[in-house]
Amino acid sequence: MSFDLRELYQEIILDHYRHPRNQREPERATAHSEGHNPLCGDKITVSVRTENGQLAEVGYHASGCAISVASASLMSEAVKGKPLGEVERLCKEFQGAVTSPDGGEFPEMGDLNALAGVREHPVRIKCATLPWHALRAALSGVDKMVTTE
Amino acid sequence: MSFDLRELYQEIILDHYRHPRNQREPERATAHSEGHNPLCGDKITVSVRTENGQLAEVGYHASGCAISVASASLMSEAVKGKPLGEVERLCKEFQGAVTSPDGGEFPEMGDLNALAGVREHPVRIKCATLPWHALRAALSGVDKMVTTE
Amino acid sequence: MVTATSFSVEAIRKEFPILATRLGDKPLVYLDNAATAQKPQVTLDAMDEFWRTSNANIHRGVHHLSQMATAQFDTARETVRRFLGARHAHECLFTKGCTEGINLVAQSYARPRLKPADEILLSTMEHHSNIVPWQLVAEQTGAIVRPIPINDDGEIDLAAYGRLLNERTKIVGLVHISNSLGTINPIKAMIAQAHAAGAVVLIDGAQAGPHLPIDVQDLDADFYTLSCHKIYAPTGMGVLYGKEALLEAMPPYHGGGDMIRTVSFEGSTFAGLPNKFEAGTPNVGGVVGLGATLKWLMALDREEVERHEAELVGYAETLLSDIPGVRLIGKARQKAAIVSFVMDTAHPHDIGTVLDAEGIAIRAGHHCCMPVMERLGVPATARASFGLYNTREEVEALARGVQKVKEIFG
Amino acid sequence: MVTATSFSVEAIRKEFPILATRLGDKPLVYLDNAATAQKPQVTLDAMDEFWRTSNANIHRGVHHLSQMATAQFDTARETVRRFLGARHAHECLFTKGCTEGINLVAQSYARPRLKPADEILLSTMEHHSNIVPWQLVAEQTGAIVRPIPINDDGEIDLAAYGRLLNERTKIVGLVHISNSLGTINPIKAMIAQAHAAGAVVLIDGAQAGPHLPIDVQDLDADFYTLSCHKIYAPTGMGVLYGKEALLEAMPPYHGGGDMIRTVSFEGSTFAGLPNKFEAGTPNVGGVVGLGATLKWLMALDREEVERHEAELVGYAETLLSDIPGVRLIGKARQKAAIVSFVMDTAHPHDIGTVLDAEGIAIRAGHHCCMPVMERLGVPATARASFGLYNTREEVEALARGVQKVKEIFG
Ligand SMILES: Cc1ncc(COP(=O)(O)O)c(C=O)c1O
Ligand SMILES: Cc1ncc(COP(=O)(O)O)c(C=O)c1O
Repeated sequence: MSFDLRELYQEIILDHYRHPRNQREPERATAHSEGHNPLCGDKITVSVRTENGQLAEVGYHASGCAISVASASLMSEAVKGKPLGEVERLCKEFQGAVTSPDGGEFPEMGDLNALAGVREHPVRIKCATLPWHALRAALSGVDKMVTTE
Repeated sequence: MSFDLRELYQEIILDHYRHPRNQREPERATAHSEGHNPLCGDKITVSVRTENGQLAEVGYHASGCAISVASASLMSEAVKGKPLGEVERLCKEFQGAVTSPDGGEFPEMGDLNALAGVREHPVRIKCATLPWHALRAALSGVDKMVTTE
Repeated sequence: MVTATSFSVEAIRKEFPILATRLGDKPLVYLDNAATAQKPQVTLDAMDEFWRTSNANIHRGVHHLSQMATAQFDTARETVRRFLGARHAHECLFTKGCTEGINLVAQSYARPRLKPADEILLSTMEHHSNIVPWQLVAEQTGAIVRPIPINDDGEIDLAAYGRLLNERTKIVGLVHISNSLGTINPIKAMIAQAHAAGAVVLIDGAQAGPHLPIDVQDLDADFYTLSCHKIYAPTGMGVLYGKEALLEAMPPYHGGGDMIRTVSFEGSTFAGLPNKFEAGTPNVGGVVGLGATLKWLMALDREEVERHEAELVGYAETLLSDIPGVRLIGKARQKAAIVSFVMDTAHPHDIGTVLDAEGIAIRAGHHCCMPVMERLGVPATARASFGLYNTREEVEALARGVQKVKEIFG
Repeated sequence: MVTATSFSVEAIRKEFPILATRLGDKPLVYLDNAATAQKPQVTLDAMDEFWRTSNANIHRGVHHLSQMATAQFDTARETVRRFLGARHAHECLFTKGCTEGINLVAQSYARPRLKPADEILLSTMEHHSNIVPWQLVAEQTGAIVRPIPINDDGEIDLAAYGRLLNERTKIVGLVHISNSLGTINPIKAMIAQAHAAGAVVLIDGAQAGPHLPIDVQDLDADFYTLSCHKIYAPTGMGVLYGKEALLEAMPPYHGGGDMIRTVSFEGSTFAGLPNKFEAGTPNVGGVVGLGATLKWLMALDREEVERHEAELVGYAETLLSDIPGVRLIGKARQKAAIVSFVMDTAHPHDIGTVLDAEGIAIRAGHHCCMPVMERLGVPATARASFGLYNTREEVEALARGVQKVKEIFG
């Protein structure tokens, strides 16, 4: 039980939690999606504007724990302005990395590596993946309401 | 567990089981009642003719185990022709006697004493009391269907 | 007579503490397995361990115990999935018993769909648990319950079944193994016929669970229910398997915690499978015990278990039918684990009492199957039902006990 | 500070094996009792003993084990009767949980009776288990669910309640003790008011069971539900108390074995109480454990237990409100065993994780009470809930843990 909480709550996480980047509704958003973690009450709305196969803008409104808010904020920085194919690849890579059983190497993903600590906290993994679920849902335009039951 | 089954299945019980007395529908019956033990499927119909405050005639049709059939048969002999008040008293006395916890003295009740052995077999007590329930129901004229759930 | 089998009943018996019981000077001979089975040590240990080390409420907890409890609970559901051969674990719902599973289907699947004059077919050998829920829903909807007849041997009349199926048939309810007669019904073929007629089939697998390997996908069953306490697991649990598409199309059954997505006084939205059907705190400790039990059972050579049980049935039928005045009830060609009988001179209830005095536990009565008793013209039967731990010596004790009944009743 | 009480929490703790758990180098501090309580040795022993010596199906067996099992089962029901102060044991029905009990009343009592525009009043602080079943039945019948407002302290607005009651009010559902706030509601007076308006009242006693002596006759409750796993008993059981006359007038809930008198394909007749509502094999082993648990609990000096728990709550409130940035949620004058709070800088979920690292188990979330969260303007709370085995030292550990949260989150 004795684990280092600093591993989970790294400064970069706390910083993004306190000062979430891109927390706004983008202008002329082309799609929205709502994500919900009924187990802890986390809620996030992700809005996107796609242009010429690029994720021109991404914004969100997140109400939740440090992990989910920081994950949303870090995500927005990581995907903004990227080609949609790359965004999709990134989403998959990140979701795969945090849900893989602890022990394996976490891929090099820049600031997102700050979220590697959640792998040691199985119940918190859903907090970290919720914004990414919502982003993919917004981009796929199919399922406008996702949950992490 | 080792108890004497001969105590339960006395000759008199087996005799009444094989040759039930008064197993018929009395002429000009004034009331009927059906008794049912859903746990083992025992069924009995009791019919009576009352005249001038007397139980002039009692008959039944019993389908069930040795204990319930013998009890019906012994009952019919014990109550036939008796004043209704005495029948009621007898019913109460018998039902009280067989349901009282084992160990107490069984009252002197003639042939009915052959049924004293059921007190050592709690699940069989309902078999012994079923016909008596049905008789009282027929006499009270209220509840035409009784069970021993 | 020694049988050459690597399945060791002596070793198995040691795993069940209650089997060492002595009743007075007699060893307990437990032949009431169709009513409920005894529990192996591995099950008792798993539960005890759970209460002592991991007990917590599941799913909503961030703390260590809750995570342990949740992991064990989810693992047990995966074990159930394997036991049934289901495609998804979330198709396997925990209920409080086989009976609740059938009622859930009747109320949540059938009630909103059935229209007046729609038909529900049930075999005459169904347990009350697979009759009364349908009578209740028939009354609520105007649908009609029709019995599928059986023959004198206690087998479903397949020709009559074929004739009864028609475009108004919406539901067919069939017992996999009859608890009163031991008949194994040809459910795979019957399911295919029902599907061809456009009906949905619920299989009552209460008695199949302990005796046969089950593969719901191979059977193509729409719904399949288990009674866990009959599969050597604790009381208070059943499993309802349902095909994903059917379960998803059904409204929730109970409202409450864990089955919701959002709740407000303006309206609520519901969770996905399996949660939608599992409102409230589940039987976490029991489910952990169930998981341990099924793992243990699946690790045995189930073909040898089947063979062993079939041998017990055959031996019991031989010994009992050799006794004059004994008549076997239920002579299906396909039978499992159950021997029902009556005697000329003694009522089943009395047979039960005499055997009890010998330390032998059987059941006497209608076995919650009044229609089949009515059909076969008996008010009740005496029923010996076997588990994997029963022995040939116990079958012989049963036969000696029946001789004792004859001594008393002639 | 030493309190002069003969109730020895140290002795009590020894009766709960799990409380000796260490999580790494920290002792387990279990403060999630409102979710589920831990089980005393006496309960584990009673169940283990049952499985090893008496396991059998009940009610229909002539044999020795079945008689032992039946006797123990019936004795447990009588113990439940005493625990609730009910007039008759058959007014106390075993369900699979508190949630099922409420659904049973909604479906079997309310559904056949409710007409369009009839009203169901529920307090805003109800658990989802006492909201969603009524929403489902409202949808089925056209009845309307109306919330009874609460004030900022988390107390029911009694004036508003009086105004809401009217001749269309058919059912009032009230939680005895709120699981999210700890509020003890003045249910006796509220029941009397509801009766005066002609309504029937269901009390959700899930949280009251472990903390208050209950007397359903004194309260004059029409229905009262318990969640057994919260009263130190095993999972998989609830109790539904109902007044005899109400239960008798209700149609059966589940169809199946044991709840019938006769079954035929022409129609079936039903058994009396309690069997009519207990179709199928009950959780015999669990009920035996429940009986042992309630006996044990009733043998304690319950006033001292109440005093001990009240002291823990008071101490926790004092220590927590001394920490800057901590805000208590729920400040009712009458409170029991539960302390909910939020922090300026940390989300409840993060509070839970940090405390977990200290070995302290609390719950974070909406506690299945979304409407009360909405009403009080918080998305979630951190909740510490006490059992009779908790200590002042554990409250101090909680406060130190919250300090740790502040160290991380500022
Ligand atoms: C107030 C209240 N009502 C109902 C319930 C539901 O109880 P169960 O989950 O045992 O059915 C709970 C427990 O979560 C509760 O706290
Ligand atoms: C064939 C069959 N169906 C259903 C049931 C009901 O199972 P339970 O009582 O566990 O709900 C039984 C057990 O009695 C059974 O034998």
